[in-house]
Amino acid sequence: MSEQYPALLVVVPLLSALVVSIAGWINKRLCFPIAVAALGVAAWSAVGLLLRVLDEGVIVYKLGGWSPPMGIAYYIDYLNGLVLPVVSIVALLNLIANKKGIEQQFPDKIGPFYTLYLLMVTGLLGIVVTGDAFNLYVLLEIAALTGYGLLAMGEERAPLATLNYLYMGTIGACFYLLGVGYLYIVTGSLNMVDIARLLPPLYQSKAVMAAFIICMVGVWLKMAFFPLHAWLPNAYTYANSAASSLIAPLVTKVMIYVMIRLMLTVFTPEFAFTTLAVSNAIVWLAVIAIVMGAVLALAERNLKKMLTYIVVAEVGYMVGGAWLGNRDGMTGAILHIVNDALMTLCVFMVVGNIVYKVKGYAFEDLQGLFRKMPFTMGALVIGAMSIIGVPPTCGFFSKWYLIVGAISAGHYGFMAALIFSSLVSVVLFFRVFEICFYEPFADHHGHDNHPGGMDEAPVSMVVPLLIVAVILIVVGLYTGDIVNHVIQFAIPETMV
Amino acid sequence: MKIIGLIITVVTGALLFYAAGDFPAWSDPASPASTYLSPHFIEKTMEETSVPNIVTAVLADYRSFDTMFETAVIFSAGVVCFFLLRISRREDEEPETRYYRHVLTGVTIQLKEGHKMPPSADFERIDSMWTPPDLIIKTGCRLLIPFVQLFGLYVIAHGHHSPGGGFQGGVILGASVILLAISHDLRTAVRRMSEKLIGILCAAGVLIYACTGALCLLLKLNFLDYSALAGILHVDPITARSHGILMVEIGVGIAVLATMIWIYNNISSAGRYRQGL
Amino acid sequence: MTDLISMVVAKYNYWIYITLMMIGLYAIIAKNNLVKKIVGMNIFQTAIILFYVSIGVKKGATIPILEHGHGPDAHHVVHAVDYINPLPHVLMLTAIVVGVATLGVALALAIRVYNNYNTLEEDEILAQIREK
Amino acid sequence: MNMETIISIKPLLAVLVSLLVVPILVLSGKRPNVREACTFLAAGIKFLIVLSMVPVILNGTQIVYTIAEVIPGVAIKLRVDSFGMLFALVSSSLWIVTSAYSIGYMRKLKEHSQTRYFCFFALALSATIGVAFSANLLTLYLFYEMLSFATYPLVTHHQDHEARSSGRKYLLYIVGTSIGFVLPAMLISYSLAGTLDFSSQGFLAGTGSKPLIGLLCFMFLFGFAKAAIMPFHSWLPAAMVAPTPVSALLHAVAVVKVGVFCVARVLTGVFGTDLLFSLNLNVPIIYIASFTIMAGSLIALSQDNLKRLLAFSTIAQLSYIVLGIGLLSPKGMTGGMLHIAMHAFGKITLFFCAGAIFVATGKKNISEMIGIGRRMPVTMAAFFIGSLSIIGMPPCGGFISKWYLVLGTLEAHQLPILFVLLTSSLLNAAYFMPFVYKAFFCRPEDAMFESRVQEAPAFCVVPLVITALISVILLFYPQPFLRLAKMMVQSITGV
Repeated sequence: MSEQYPALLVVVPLLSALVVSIAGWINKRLCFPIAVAALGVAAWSAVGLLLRVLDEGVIVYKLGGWSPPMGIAYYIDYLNGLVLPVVSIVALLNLIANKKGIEQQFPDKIGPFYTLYLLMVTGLLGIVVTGDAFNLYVLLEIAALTGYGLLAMGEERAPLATLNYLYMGTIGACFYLLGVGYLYIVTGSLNMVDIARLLPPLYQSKAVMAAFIICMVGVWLKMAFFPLHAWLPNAYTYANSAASSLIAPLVTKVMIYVMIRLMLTVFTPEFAFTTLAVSNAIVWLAVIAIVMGAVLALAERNLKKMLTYIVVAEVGYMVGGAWLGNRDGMTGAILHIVNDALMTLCVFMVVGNIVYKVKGYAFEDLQGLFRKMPFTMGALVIGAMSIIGVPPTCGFFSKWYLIVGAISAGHYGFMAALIFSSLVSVVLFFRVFEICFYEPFADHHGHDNHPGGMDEAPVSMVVPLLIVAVILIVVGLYTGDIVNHVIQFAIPETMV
Repeated sequence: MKIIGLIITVVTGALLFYAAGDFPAWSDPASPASTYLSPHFIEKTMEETSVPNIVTAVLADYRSFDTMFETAVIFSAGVVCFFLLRISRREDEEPETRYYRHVLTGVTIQLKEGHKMPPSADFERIDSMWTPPDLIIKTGCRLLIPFVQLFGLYVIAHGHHSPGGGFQGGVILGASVILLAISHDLRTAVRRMSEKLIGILCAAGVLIYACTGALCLLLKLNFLDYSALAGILHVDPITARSHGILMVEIGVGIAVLATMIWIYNNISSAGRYRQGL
Repeated sequence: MTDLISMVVAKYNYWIYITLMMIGLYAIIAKNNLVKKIVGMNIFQTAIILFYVSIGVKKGATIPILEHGHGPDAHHVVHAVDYINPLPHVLMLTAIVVGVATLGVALALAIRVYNNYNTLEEDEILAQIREK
Repeated sequence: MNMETIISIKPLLAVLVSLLVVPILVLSGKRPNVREACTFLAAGIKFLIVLSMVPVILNGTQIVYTIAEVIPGVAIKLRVDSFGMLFALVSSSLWIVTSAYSIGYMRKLKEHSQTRYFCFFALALSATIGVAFSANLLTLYLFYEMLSFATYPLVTHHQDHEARSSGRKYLLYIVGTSIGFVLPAMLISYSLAGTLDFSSQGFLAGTGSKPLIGLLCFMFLFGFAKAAIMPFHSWLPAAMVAPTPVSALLHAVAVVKVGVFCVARVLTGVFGTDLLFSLNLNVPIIYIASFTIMAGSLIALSQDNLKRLLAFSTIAQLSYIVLGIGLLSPKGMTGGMLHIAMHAFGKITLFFCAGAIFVATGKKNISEMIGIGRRMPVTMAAFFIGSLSIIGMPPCGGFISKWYLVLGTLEAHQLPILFVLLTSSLLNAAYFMPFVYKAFFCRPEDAMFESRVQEAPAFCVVPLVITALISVILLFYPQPFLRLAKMMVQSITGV
């Protein structure tokens, strides 16, 4: 069975999406268990794959039995072996946590919602696992289209925000497609490994450089890398919480993965960092992304929107780290894919719980939440610590690698930006904590005058959230193992 | 915004023009794209899959995994349109007055305050803004639709040997039902193909595709390796590939057919499923 | 000079697709009407499809459907030079489908936007949002 | 110098005890007696674990335990050496006393959210012991930050406007400096040396350029703002809005001592005395510390609020410790380390007294306390002993540490510093003695209290008597603190 994990990983969510869609017309109650079971199988396969990769090295799975480059093949190596479990586990936990929220918000459209959710996960997993450049585009579009659908169901402004996302996302995907076309026209192949084999003699070609740049711009558009980020905050803020807490942690991170995949596998690091003399400029762009993300977040008086700007800043972390051009920076970027997915999930799930109970996420709505929802807020504290970068939460360690990478690259601007963003995060989160902790102010201080007891979200929402919070710390403590056994091998040895 | 747009456009265009300098000339038989993979497809397809239409073979066999997701893309577009637009009966505020038209005589009855007409074949529900469909168009389309559908089926079935296949045929089939909705009204079309049926067909089409692949997996070969079907179909593995392609093409046809109609229904009526356009 | 002209002529497919694509890109960025943007987006996608399909063209070759594919002489030797490259066509079949799907979703979103604001002009919508 | 090491889980247990008790405290929140019993139990166990390691350490052995290898070459790792043991012993023993005091104080004042209070107190203690036992800079930073965040809810316990603004200041100084200075300094050190493990001669020697090392030194010195070295001191007076037990244990012992402990650790374990000496970095450190000592004492003179006065006194006293380390002479360093213990017992007594007065009378300002010695003789007697210890007069422990500091200045040939020390002692006397005098010996008509004896609850009074007594005892039996400090100095300087 285990040799079929690569297929199961993607096919089971797809099949279940179809079955759920049919079940939605027949008996709505079947949808949730099917979805959970499917994502459970996917998570199981993902973990199984990672273990196999650790055991045997790169796994190749030929779809349709055709050898690449004729057919499409999956390549699972250390890089996507690490990202796959993250994607599937994040999706699974978020699904479980949001059951009640989904039923509350879309009583009539449960079937389509789960269908889209599962298709989205299929798309994301497929993007990560595939070894074919064009197949990646198709999966990108699946993830994107379902994402538009999920995001647009929210508040009044959601459709417009999503439509803007759609324009930008389509341009991004088309740019990627165009870049693949350029690579195809000069190499005649679509398979990533095959392209990588054919490319080196062509590195001086204008077409190859253009292909790389176009692909990068496309991917940056999709990951909301500053200054191409404008679509993200509104699209994520006004969406329903189940969708935003799936999409915010995963989509940007998966696109970072695609960027790193292109840089490391399809092209070579030497080409990205040396032949194209743009890496310094991109790191400076990342610095601006981090600073602007932090500053724009400061300007928000709205928890969810603030978090979306933090997502923008975090994208800057990873792009900057990847483009520092050394091993530590790349390690930090890859590690941050994992960590940022988890911590973004954590904080967005918290928002989901708050929205479920309080029906709002503006700062005024948050008063007294430490008393009302202590567990949810506890998770928010841990998530915030991770985003700030306090050990032993995982966010600290990826920041560690990023900063060490910046130091060894001599890029002190990037280091300063990371520190600045940590400091701003402290302000951002403690501003929220202050509101939740102090307000509403009592007339006279002290002495048991804070009325109102606990009003926590349902257990089914709190337990997954707490699991995520614990994972944040556990992953932090196991950083050494992750780096030594996985990420170290994901980066080509030529990179120092 | 216009100036920014212009700048971005010019910069991007300049980059693309610059890069195009290194491209092979148009229709150059020696370009990498024409010499690397394509000779294999052209020369080997027949013996490997026994399908003369190379596009079909590459689409549904060599790169069948792409195509499965392509179908899934279409399916998800259908679901998204439904998810975004469809207004459920509970949320839909019914107009206070309803209009019913006697089909034979054309007499219109107005019922107030949510009264309903008992179901009857003689009367049809109409919206307040109703224009009678043109008799010639109505009749013409009625005559045309069966032939359109027949052609659609032909395109699906003959995809192995001539241009065509599931997508093309599915679109033609879908268009026939949409034609009905345009020439009559949406209610008529929905009566012929209910929403539930369409929804299930949509998923079922993709399911046929994915299950064909999963069947290969159960038969101990890789996903979508149709040669695994040889045992069940009692043919040699190469013919099994050809049959496998047909199976998935049928699935694609069904999915595309249903999704086209589904998208049309939702968009044309903004999710209310009344008269439509 | 003749080099340049011959290059321009030899690669005219690229110039056409780039021009079309830039028209689309400009429309997406600069147009005010949401549906016009959608149209721009479609032009953009179509330009790429054109680009891909033009890759597949081969001088002196025909469409990639084997002649005598069945019948008595089904197994004669096939020469690659006789048929155009099938792969771009396959890819673009996918891209067309994706384009249609995106168009559908975009229109559905536009309808939702119209329901909310009763207009599709972006500046009017933004004005309405600011008023609230 | 090669020290014998043994691997044992004890240091981890010492850290974890107060962490693991938190869920129990939460669950028993409805039954205060059970809750407080658990706190006591945890405090007792913690103290016993720490105590059980003392003989091993006195034998010259180190205890090591690695929790997780998080970054190649850098682990989250605990190591108990004599200096860490000294600090751990002080803070774990005082936690027991403070727990008792907290019960009296919190119950008498009917404070809200007592469960939260005890939970975060336990967390803060975990972090303190963690800092004491850190084997490398990363572990130190981890527990340092944990302590910063764990004490925030304690400082802002009252949840009113004043608490909020103080809390802001607290975070701004403590977290702002640690992220802004310590984190980059730590990472630069890591890139320079490739390790973060403390060693007796530091690990930075010979790695970076002189200006860079100097820069790092000051980033660490000011980055550990818990040490309240001017100009990063003003969080400490602001943090006095906290309930008094918090001020007593955290802002006289745990938190601030963590700050100076970190400074001392970094100066000796990261830079090493030789490096500091060769780059002449000790001179600016000494003068910054001296300035803080003088300025802190002078500002304390003008304070009326008793807790604020104590806060400024703390600021001054903390710099004694930094000064002692900065002297780089064996005696001076011994004095500095010893002052961690001596000042702790003296200052906690003073804070307990201030709290007891507030509990019994509701008064916070010195000007309202004339004649209080007649009302609360035991408390004020303890206050007198505590202030003697701070001034550095016999018969209190403070005398020993000051004595060593004075010897240290002579040893290091820093005569101006000797002058600073002596002046500062005079200033200490100047702000404590008038208050003590007025409390006992004011004219009857000036007294603001009836002469009827009315002390605070026993839970408040007994702890302060105990700490006062320990202060006295420490003069005569300064072991094991003196021995531990000397061992540490010996391992650093070889003398």
